[in-house]
Amino acid sequence: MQVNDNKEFQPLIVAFCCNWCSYAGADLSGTNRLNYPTNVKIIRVPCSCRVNPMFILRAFQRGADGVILCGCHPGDCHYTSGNYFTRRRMTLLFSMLDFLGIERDRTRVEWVSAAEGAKFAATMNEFTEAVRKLGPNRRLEDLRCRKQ
Amino acid sequence: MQEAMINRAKQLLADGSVDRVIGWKRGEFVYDITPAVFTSAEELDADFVYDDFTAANVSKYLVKESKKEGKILAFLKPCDTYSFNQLIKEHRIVRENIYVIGIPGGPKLDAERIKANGITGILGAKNDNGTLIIDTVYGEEKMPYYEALSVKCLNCKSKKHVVYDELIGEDGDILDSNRFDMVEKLENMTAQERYDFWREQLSKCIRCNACRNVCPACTCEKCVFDNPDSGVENKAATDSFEENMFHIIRAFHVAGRCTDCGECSRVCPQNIPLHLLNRKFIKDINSLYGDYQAGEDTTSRAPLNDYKQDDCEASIVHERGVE
Amino acid sequence: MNKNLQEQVLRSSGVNVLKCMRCGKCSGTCPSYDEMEYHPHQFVYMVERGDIETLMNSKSIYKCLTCFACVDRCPRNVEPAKVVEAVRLAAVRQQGNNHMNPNQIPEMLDEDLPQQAIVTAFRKYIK
Amino acid sequence: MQRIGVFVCHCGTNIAATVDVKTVAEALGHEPGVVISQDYQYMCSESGQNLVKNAIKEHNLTGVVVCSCSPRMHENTFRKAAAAAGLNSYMVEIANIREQCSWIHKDIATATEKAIILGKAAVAKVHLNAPLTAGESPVAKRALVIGGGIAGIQTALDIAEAGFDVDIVEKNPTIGGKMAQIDKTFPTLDCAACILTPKMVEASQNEHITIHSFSEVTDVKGFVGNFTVTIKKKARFVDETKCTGCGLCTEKCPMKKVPNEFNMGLDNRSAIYIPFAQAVPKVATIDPNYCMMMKTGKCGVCSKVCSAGAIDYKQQDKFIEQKYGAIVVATGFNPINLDKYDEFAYNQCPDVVTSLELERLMNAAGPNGGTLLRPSDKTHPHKIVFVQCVGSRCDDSKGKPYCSKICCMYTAKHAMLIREKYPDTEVYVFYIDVRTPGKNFDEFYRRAVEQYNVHYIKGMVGKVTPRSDGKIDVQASDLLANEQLHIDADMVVLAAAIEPDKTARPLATMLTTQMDTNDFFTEAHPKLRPVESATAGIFLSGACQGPKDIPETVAQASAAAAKAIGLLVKNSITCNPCVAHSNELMCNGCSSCEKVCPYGAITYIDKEFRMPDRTTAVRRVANVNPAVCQGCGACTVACPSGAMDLNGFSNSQIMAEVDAICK
Repeated sequence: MQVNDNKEFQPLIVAFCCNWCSYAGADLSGTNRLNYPTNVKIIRVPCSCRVNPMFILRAFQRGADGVILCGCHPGDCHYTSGNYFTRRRMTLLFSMLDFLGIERDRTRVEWVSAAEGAKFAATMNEFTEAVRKLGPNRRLEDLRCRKQ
Repeated sequence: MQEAMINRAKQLLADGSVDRVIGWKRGEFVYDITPAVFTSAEELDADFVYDDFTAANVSKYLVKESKKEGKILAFLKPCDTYSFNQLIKEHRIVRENIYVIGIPGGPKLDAERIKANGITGILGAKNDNGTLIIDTVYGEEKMPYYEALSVKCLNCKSKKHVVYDELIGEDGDILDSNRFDMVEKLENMTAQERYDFWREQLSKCIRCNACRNVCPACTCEKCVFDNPDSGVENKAATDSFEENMFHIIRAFHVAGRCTDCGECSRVCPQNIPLHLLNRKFIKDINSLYGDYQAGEDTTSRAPLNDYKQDDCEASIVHERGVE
Repeated sequence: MNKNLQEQVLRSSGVNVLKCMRCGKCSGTCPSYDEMEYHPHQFVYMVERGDIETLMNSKSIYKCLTCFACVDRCPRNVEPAKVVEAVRLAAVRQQGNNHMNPNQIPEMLDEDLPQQAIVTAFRKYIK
Repeated sequence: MQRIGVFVCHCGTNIAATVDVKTVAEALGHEPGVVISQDYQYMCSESGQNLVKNAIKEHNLTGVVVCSCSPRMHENTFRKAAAAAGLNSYMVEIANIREQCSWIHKDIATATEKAIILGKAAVAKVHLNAPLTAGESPVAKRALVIGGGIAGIQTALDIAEAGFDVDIVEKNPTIGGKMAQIDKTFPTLDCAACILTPKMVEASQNEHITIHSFSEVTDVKGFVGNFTVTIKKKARFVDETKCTGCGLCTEKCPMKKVPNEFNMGLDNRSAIYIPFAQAVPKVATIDPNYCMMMKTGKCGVCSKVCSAGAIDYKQQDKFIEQKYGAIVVATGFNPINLDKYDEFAYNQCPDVVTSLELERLMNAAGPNGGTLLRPSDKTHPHKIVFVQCVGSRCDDSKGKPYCSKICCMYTAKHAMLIREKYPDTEVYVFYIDVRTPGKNFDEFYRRAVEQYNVHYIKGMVGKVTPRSDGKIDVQASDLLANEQLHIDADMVVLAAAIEPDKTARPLATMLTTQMDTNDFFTEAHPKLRPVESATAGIFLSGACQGPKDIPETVAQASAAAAKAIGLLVKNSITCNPCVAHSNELMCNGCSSCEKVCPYGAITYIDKEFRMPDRTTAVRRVANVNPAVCQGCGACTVACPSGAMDLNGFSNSQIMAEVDAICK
């Protein structure tokens, strides 16, 4: 459970979830009342392959501290192959961000099925903590968007 | 070489095989050489240049030129043929309208690097056994030949023409280029060092768009940076994020399509080593998905439009290299 | 069960014993089968269980010809001969555990001994 | 500017206990464009829906945001409500403040804050929503079945039964497939021909079924409900309409040394041939590779003896084009090539045979008239060794990674039949596992052991060596006895792995359907949609989808037929409006989108554009077929210029959500 301590840094986490597996997995963790921090805000997309690298950069620009992308497990994509493309795209994008010196723990891809409510919650807890440790995103932010 | 090229171009124009010729002509200075289209023997005799300063890749110009009426003759250096093939693969140029003559490539000289040695007023230059003898308005100057070479030629990947209708001179081989050495060096730095390195480099960017405009992979009908609906449109970088974003998106857009021709770094007025971003993608693609050279052929699937069921997970980024 | 030995055998052989589906084709194919106390498929299974010392103490490790028939025919690419070799290596690497002295070899040679067996035998006498 | 209504649901206390719904409604009421913001006990109830409907009418709303449970729960409910009130149903967005907020958070202040942010994101998205209309596309009332084995025949019969026209395309001169070659069927031991041939005849006589034998599919265009297929009718040099199937030509043909494919090359046929007596259509075919007339121009015997005048040496391949609403793939399987398994001596010794060859050797219509004789010297074998899992369950480099599923049962069948007919024959079966999950299957296997005394040995054959005395030395392990065996066998039968027919891969490309690495067609969902391919309108029947025995194949064939009928009964299909579309002005025509589209929904057209200087230019641009597109969005990211966008999840909508969340 999240302790709303003002002193503690509260990262903003944007989670892109595919409609068929991960969004349903997120719903399941809700149905099972498995807590994860309010820091996580989910955006629904039809498939993980709908997520353009530009969306991820946009999130960082606007003040997100971490971005996580969730999709069906490889081989289980509702659209048969979408997540395979996602995997290559995100591997290369994250590698590039790492190459530019952006903290690698700010980005993540996780495969969460519609049955893995517990995994969804655990992943979000873990990821939020990892980003919290990194502190605010400074290396990839737009100063005009910085919150006062 | 220049002579042979002009003669052959004149022949082809005369017998009606081609209607235009794309080559190069001199600008204000001897080293200021830009692509140009010639339509007559007279124009060729007057202006056609091919020398050690002629580095520009004319492939991209063919996107527009090949769609015009009639046939055009293009002289392509080995590195240019890769870009040419890639453009064919993406249906951006009309192959039937182009007659390709493969010509020997570099190494080419970089006037900026000569000037960096304090040598100005350049009138000409030639290599004499590793020493570059430069004729200037102030007399003769010397410098090590190697230090005057264009960065894009230092790690030349191939002397082989992957496409041509005829060749002038001999064809070469694919080279062992060590072109990933610098990428590797950066990979072995800490994240903070890398961040500092790129901040220093990218903060020099003045958003002149030269890299984009010269890039043979950047031929979009409308660039996302010019499109108000794309969400990333911007004309001038107002802060560090936008400097980064422009270059990340540009590199990502050409990932798997970049042939590593090196034009981006060559034309950058701020000398930002932009090719390192592209090479990082190429290196990743090679090591994660198998060797792939964009433009080597016209049929293979681009790595980002392809997948294998047992591809590595994105978490590999977290597991390797230096944090 | 000796974890260290098992680890060593798995590493030096490079074999993933878990790929074995226990079909026994290796033993069906082995020309030295009748000479061996433990047979190729048993090697794989016993290494999987970590029962390495039993194998090291068995003469079987010196009976394998390293003919690689089992490696060639294993449907699952388990490569039993490499496991046998690795166990043999584990034994050979222990001081004073030499199977025999090279001087003994000439008198053992006979017409029927496969060439390959002689060649293979030499690998057993390091130190 | 949109006029947006926000409706915050309490869901009893499910939401209201953790999220201060009044505050949420209040906060969202201040968002730009929001003209009304209300909260209610149960928004999904009749009265809750009426609240939404009335607000739409009263306030002239152009967009609706419902803050409630997951859209997977009630998105449709509210879309219908909006439509009932005259608002386009795609102008509704849901903010999930139950599953993804109230149920997982405990602190009211932060949960409320998050609910407001989720609401704001939904409002931001609705601002960019555009009304979408689901398109309709007509359905051609005809089905195509590719493959005329038992799977294809059953599917065609079932579709025809429902009153729809069906075409069967079979690449061989006759339908029947593998089942026609099989002698007896497990676990009942009834004769395969006795149950198959009536079905073949039924298919040929059904007024709704057209059989294109000796034909291939060469091109497929179009999409669900509207496929245009080109079928090549290969020249058989015999006029199908004239030939009576009397067989006189086959008797008189002087060229009689052609390996007979139907009998697995174990005997010969003539150059003009009818594959077997019950072939459908019963029409002769000339094999141009052997026909003297075709090769040398000298002969013409068949033409002379044919009283129907059916022989036509000049016949050409014919192409026909036909429209179909649904396509069923039933391309079946083949045993694998055993060339690389040297240890079994299949290529050295004629008495080492595959199980399918054994079927022919034992069949009354086979090369030996049903008496089991060794191919080499035509003597009775007295000791027969069966080897299981030849090329199945292998590492990828050694064979097929999967279990071929049917071998355990047919081997038990063979063993039993041999012991029944020739009790003096000893039969050994080397097995790794005996896999008999099926109705009456294990009982069948036990009968082989207990009643027929078949020797089942747990172990594998390592080496098969033909000996000079005509015997075959079989060296194998007996794992349970812990010994190595040598059996001096008279015959060895290999249960070769089965693989999809080689024509399946190019066909999959034409159909833009997915295949796995083994070239089996991939079903749309492994559990819930096992007979549909991921491409709409393409269905899978039989072993092309995975190894199957006859009952399973027939079951799947009927299931595929049911799915196809379900499509054909519709006059038109409603398309999902949340599909991709390309902005032609920005499209580069680079083919990136086409490469990542799993459905083949994208094609390219050359289109003329007016240029600013009043000239025209022709450019190659992408064109999305909305009836085929399923809306995954893979193309939108592959597109370098951003010309490709997705209805309902557009670039600007998703970025607006990002912005709202990060604000």
